[in-house]
Amino acid sequence: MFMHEILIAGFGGQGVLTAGQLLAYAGNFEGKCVSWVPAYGPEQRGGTANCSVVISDQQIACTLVTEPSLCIVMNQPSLEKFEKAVKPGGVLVVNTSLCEKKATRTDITVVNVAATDTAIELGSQKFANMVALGALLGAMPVVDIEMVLKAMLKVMGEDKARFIPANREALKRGMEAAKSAVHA
Amino acid sequence: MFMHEILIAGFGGQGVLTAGQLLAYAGNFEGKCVSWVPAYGPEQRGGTANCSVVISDQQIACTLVTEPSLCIVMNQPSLEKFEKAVKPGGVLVVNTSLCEKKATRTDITVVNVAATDTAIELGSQKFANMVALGALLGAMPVVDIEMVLKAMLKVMGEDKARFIPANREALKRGMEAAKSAVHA
Amino acid sequence: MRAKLELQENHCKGCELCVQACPRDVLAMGSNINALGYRPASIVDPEKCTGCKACALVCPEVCFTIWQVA
Amino acid sequence: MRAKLELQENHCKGCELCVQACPRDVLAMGSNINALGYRPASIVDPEKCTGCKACALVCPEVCFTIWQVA
Amino acid sequence: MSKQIAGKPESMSPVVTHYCPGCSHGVVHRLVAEVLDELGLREQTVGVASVGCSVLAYNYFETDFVQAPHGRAPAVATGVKRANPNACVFTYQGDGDMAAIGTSEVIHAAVRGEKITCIMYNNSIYGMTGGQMSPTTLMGAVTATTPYGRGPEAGMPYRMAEILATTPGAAYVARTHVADVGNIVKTKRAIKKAFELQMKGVGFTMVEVLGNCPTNWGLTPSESNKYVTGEMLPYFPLGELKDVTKEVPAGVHA
Amino acid sequence: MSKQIAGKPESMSPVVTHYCPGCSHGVVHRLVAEVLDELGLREQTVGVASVGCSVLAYNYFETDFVQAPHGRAPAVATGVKRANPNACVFTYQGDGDMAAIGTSEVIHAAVRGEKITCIMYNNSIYGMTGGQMSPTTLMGAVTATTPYGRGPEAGMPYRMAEILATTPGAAYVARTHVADVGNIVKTKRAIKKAFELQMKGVGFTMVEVLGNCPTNWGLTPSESNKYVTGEMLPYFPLGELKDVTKEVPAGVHA
Amino acid sequence: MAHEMELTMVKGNEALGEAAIRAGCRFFFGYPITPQSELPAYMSRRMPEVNGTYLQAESEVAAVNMVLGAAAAGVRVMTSSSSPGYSLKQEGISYMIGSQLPAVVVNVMRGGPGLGNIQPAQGDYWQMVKGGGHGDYRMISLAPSTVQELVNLTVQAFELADKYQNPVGILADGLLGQTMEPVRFPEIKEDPGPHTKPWALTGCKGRGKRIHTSLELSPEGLEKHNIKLQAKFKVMEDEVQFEAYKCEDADLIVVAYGTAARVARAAVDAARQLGLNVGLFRPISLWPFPSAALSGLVDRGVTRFLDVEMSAGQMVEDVQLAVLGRAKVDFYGRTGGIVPTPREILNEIQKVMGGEAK
Amino acid sequence: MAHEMELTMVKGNEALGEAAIRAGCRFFFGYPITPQSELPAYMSRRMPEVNGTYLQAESEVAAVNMVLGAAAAGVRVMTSSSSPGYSLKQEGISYMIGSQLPAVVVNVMRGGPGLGNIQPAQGDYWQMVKGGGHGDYRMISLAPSTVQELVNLTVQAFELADKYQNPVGILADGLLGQTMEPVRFPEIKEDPGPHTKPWALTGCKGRGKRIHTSLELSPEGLEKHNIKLQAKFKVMEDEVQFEAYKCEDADLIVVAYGTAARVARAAVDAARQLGLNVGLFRPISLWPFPSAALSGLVDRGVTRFLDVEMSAGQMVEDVQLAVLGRAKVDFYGRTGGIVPTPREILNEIQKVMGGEAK
Ligand SMILES: Cc1ncc(C[n+]2csc(CCOP(=O)(O)OP(=O)(O)O)c2C)c(N)n1
Ligand SMILES: Cc1ncc(C[n+]2csc(CCOP(=O)(O)OP(=O)(O)O)c2C)c(N)n1
Ligand code: SF4
Ligand code: SF4
Ligand code: SF4
Ligand code: SF4
Ligand code: SF4
Ligand code: SF4
Ligand SMILES: [Mg+2]
Ligand SMILES: [Mg+2]
Repeated sequence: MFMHEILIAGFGGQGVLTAGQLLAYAGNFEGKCVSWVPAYGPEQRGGTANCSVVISDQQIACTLVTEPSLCIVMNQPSLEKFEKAVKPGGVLVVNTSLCEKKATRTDITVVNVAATDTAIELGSQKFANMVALGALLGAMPVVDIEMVLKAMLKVMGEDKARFIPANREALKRGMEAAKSAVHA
Repeated sequence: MFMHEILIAGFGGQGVLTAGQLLAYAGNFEGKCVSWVPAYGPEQRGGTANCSVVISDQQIACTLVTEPSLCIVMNQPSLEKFEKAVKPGGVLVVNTSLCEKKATRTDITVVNVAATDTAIELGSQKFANMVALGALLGAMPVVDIEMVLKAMLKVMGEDKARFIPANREALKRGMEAAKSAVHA
Repeated sequence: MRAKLELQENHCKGCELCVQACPRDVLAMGSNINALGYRPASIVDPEKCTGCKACALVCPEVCFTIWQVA
Repeated sequence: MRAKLELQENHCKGCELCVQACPRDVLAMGSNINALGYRPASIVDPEKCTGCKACALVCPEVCFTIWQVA
Repeated sequence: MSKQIAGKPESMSPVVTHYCPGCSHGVVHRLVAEVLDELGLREQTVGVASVGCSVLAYNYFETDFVQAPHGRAPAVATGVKRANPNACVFTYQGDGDMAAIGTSEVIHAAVRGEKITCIMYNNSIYGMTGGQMSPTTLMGAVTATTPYGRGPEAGMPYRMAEILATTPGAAYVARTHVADVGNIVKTKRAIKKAFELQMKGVGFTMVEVLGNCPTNWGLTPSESNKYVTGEMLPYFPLGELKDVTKEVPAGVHA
Repeated sequence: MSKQIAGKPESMSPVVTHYCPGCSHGVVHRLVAEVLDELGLREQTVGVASVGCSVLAYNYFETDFVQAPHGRAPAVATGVKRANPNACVFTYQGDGDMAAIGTSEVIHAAVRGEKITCIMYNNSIYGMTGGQMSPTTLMGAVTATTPYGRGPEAGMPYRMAEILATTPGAAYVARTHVADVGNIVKTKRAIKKAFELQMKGVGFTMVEVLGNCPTNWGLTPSESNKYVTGEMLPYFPLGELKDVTKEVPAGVHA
Repeated sequence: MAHEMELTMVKGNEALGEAAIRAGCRFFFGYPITPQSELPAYMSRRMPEVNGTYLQAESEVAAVNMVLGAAAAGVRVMTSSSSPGYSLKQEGISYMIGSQLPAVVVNVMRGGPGLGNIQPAQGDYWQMVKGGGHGDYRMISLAPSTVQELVNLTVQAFELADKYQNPVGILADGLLGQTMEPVRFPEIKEDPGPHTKPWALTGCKGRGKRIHTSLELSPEGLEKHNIKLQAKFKVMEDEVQFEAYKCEDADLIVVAYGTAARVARAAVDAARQLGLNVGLFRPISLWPFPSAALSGLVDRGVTRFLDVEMSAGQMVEDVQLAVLGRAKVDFYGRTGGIVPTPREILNEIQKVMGGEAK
Repeated sequence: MAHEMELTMVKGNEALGEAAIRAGCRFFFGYPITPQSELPAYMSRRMPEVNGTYLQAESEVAAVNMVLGAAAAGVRVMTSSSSPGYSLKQEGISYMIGSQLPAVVVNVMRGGPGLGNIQPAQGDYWQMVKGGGHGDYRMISLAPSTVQELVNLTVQAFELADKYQNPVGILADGLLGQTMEPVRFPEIKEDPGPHTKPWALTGCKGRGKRIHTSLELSPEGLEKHNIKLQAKFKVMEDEVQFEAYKCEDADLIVVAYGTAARVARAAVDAARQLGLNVGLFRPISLWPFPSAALSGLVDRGVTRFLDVEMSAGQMVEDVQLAVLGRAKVDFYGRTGGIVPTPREILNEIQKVMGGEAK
């Protein structure tokens, strides 16, 4: 059974909702059942935000992910909140650029990636979500990255095609980081 | 068992509500259980109005009277509406001044009294309700008329004492009419 | 101008406004009681009516119909 | 008039309004990120501060405390 | 040869109303009906009845009608008019209905410039429920809920037409009264203008008509009309408070 | 020797707000708190929070507080003040809260002359729910529910302060803005006057403060302040729309 | 009027008002609606006499929110309305319960749905008892059937509201509100006052600030709040009240409340005279519903119930929930403002019992 | 967006809007509230494209009354809100039912009571199903559990509303409203139009006048009206809908609706993998409640039910009423916006079944 429950969390504005949508669309393109649910903290902007993505070859039961098999945390508060929720054997991608502490669990695969720093290297903080997503897909190839890029055009509009190369690069840089992952 | 269910009906402004209240107060003065409930038609003024009075030596069950043992109808529409509701063996007082037709039931005591005309003779249409009430008490002495007059002071205020004699007269004229009543 | 006047007494509520409004004393309150329980207005002096419509304008029950007779 | 200035960086949301409001370039945006996830303003040239309070007036998070030094 | 010059308008039903003797609600109904007749609108009109003595208005007009919850007639009328922009839509409300519970609905209908006509019958009292204070009750007036006279703790009476006139969406707002023959004629003129402007699509239109409530004021019909002219008029000035067709076009100075 | 000339007022809690970076809600909170400090009212104040971005205002003031249903803060404040006439009672509401769903409550609080102070933060948008049109949204403005720009079918923006100023019970009604240093100072002055008149028992007081919403306008904080001064000001004129303490006494001609 | 301790003739609606004042209530916020209009009218007259406040709100929505404010300030406060007006108070009631604020809310029911009419009815049982508002909440709801009981329960309602920091409902109907009967009032009492309420918003002089809110952004926090509320509701379940009349040996028990119960009592008496073993079970607290007592009657051997309401059948579900199939539950209802007569109910009793005999 | 017939990824709230448009709805009156705000936003974008009307009302009270007006004029019309806002619509809904006017009313539930929070919850079941408003009334209430079902039921809702001249409710929750999933929309349809409704207020040209009112002053007349309404509700009871999943051989049946049911399905699957004979019974129409079907399961031998809700327990009473003591009904609920996890429900299943084994 193909079934991934993914949670992507961070500050609002870090693109965590978009990253999740891209995953869901990509899964949809690949013929899977998918769902995506956003969640926001009480803050109006810059507060916490996260999204649940489920990709499965069967009808999806619960669209809200509370115990992710795959998880990306883009900042320290999210790491603190969600590290313990990851299913044993699951994958946790940590944006080390914005996390002072490290993940401590040993029963999961932890992928450390300096997503924000890498993104800045690539020209803009905005790519951090794609770097982290790349890292996730490096550790667990849930969908093909070309599908993620195709999804980008769908979500953001065809006129954003010029950003594809940079995003592809960001995804790749993330995937590389996954190679050095700490396996459970 | 002492138990009277009384319904007094007419146009608004004919004093039917007041007549009922006086009965209820009088019953209360005599140590009975009493209740009084007004009811109005959809009209704002001059429409139909009626009230239910129950006087009993036991706890009162239903305060709304739908099948009166004693009934006063002050006008034609009320006669048409309530004649059929009177309990067999009951009393129906009809204000003939304002009823073109006659009551037809034979299983009840019908007291015909030209209450409005008599009242005008006494100086004001306003006494019509007291004439009719007198007729009722003539046919069935539910309460003492002195109690009714005492109730008047209670309801209308002590300063209305000067109207007592005229009202006593109205009640008496009504009681006389009851002598000619058609008994069931 | 002469006018013909009709008053629908069975709709009248005896408010007296028409009587008070009529400048020519065409109308007066009756002494009978109608089916609604009111003493209706009535036309007592139809010949005097000028068709000024004051009665019709103030009557809340639209009891008046007036024709101008040429 | 000289003034002493304190800026509570951990409450700062990096809106830059204070920096834009300061007539003396006492303030600038920092490059660090605070615990709230923002790049806070910081005091770069405290000596220049006149205590005009513009920064304090515009700051939505009441990050500034200012003392007038006699 | 004779020509009918007064009588029941076609837009009125041939029935007796439930109003108290001498109550001017019937007069205002007739004026609205005459206007509908004269403008040929009867067959495209949807009336909205409110909650108050005039709740049964639908029985007295020969037009389609819907009865709205207390105060909400302008919102209901908005729904009707938006669904059927060709319809002539009017509300008939009391002062309690419009100026108390319905404050929000009428103001926002005006703000939006809904192409409807709202008639408010202002008798400065809640007639139907037995004579309680309304927001338009005069200072010092004794009502069922101001037994010692309306005092300052209840505030000062509220002028609905003036407030509506301040809204940009209002095309026509007038206050009239129906306590004498001349003003009945003027009221009809105002109502006619309101319906005309509605049908021209100019904007929101409203006529506040000062009327009596002999029953709850405890006055005879003719005394109650004197209360309207003697007591209400000084506080509720008559006039066309807003008429966009009369406003001087921008740039043109008179 | 040094004297503190700026800092957190005692009436404000020592916490970070949940407001977006650059949002002026925080500025207006601080001004209210400073006024409470300066008038020595903190310990007798009951604040009424509304529903909108400022729903959590109770976390930011060091005073008693009650949170009211959307739009009903002036009714809740009426209850508090009537129960405790010595209290200083204020509401803090958004434009959606006061000018849309709360129209009736604020107008009638003003009509009654309730001795309360209502602060309306007018950012011409529903901030908390994600940037929908509010009654004060400018014509043509694109919002979540006017994707093609606010058009005539939604009517023209509504001027709350002007309407409240027409009510007899209002003692003080002002409109200010907080988009620059000078006007922040003026806003404080208006708020102070409102609280002073409340405590003197003169009547209903209200200050409409034009403020930004960088998030839902999609602007930076400083751009958003320019929108306030450049776009909102022309439609929402500043000033003291009503001040009974300034009104010329009857009979005295200036 | 009605200030003495002796038996006085008073209309239900006015008795309710006087009882509230006797209970220490000095604040009333309302909006006129028939058939409860005598209550605000009475309050407008009486409140100034006792230094209290009568304020006519511009709407029911405003009224319930004024109540919320006054309750937060720590005073005893009441509002009242009738069916359509009561519907408009649902949001406010939900807020008061969420914010744990006490008040007494009265619904003098009339015929529905919609504008309906102003005649007595019982069609708002669900609205009052299950919660017409949103969210999980409970409110003690008391249903008097005589004017004297209306007085007694109104006084109780204020005590219960303060005890649980929760609104308490009085569910009457147009007939009870309009009925004038002799009643005896308790001694007049002052409001215990905000200083007796350690949560009242009185200004934070000499203490930390106090907050009343029903907002709790985190699901965990809001669930915790709900658990606390539910625990309180659990305790409130002990406030159950009912009357069992001639139930000891009854084969059939009529279940009815308020006015319907009063009529049913006459029917039960009549049935007894015909030799039928019939009793009346009258819930006084509609919530908490006297389920255990009803269930106890089944344990004792009762196999049939006849639920009588002035509605199309609402409380009947609570009766069924109480007996859970262990006894047959029949229903008889009148709607539109019609009060059933004792005779009609007797007919139903005979029908049901006759049916059983077969 | 989302105009094609193919599978499209859409958020629940937007799917609801598109489905309404596909069903011929061209009028939407609403007031923003989280978590349904995407729906009005979507309508404001889409309605102009289909010559429809989106109007943002000044309040929920105004919105529901605009709906009443548009419904009276004979068009398909919808409003939507979330818990506190839905409470404010109670009077209007009661009026629409009393006046027999069709519309679709949506409640995307959030945590309560009071302001609560914006997280998904199911605490408004009673408000929606028993009637938050006054008077005796019934309204078909549909509870989708996936975005596709939300689409299908919304289309149905418009048909049912017109069929019965009665509002129809959609009861969703914040999670469903926020969830984006692929869905397939039906073909777009025009509003059948006022001319298909022999009661629509279109102006009385060429016919007698038409009136919509819920007022009926005489008790006899109002009772007659109620009898007519109740007869209609009786017919509406046939519109019952439910899903029975793995119920054929189940020993324990989980009963849940909407989002809770979706989670419960996963728990049922997990239980099956553990060899436990568990099924899921999912009411789709909350009213009419599928009582007969549940009762049928008891006939078949089921002795235990586990009712799961995102509330403190509301639908559970309807489950009990359906089985009337013939089977044990347990309850598991989370409140405050917490969605139970499949694991939690599985735990409950095991607890209940373990308890039985003992
Ligand atoms: C929601 C609601 N609240 C209150 C009422 C009771 N009510 C009926 S009419 C009315 C006031 C009517 O006064 P007004 O609008 O001035 O009309 P009038 O009777 O004076 O013509 C009230 C409060 C109601 N029916 N519905
Ligand atoms: C009865 C009700 N309706 C709607 C909402 C949703 N709601 C919350 S805040 C808000 C609008 C806030 O806008 P505004 O008052 O302008 O405050 P801002 O957020 O812009 O400061 C709305 C509609 C609600 N909570 N309750
Ligand atoms: S038309 Fe004029 S003159 Fe004739 S009756 Fe009427 S008021 Fe009198
Ligand atoms: S005005 Fe009309 S109702 Fe009044 S008395 Fe004259 S005819 Fe009768
Ligand atoms: S007080 Fe004035 S000079 Fe000093 S930092 Fe602030 S704005 Fe600059
Ligand atoms: S104004 Fe305040 S919040 Fe904004 S950058 Fe300056 S210190 Fe930070
Ligand atoms: S109560 Fe007043 S307003 Fe109502 S019908 Fe009677 S007189 Fe007219
Ligand atoms: S959404 Fe707008 S009003 Fe709300 S906190 Fe953010 S910037 Fe301020
Ligand atoms: Mg009035
Ligand atoms: Mg705003």
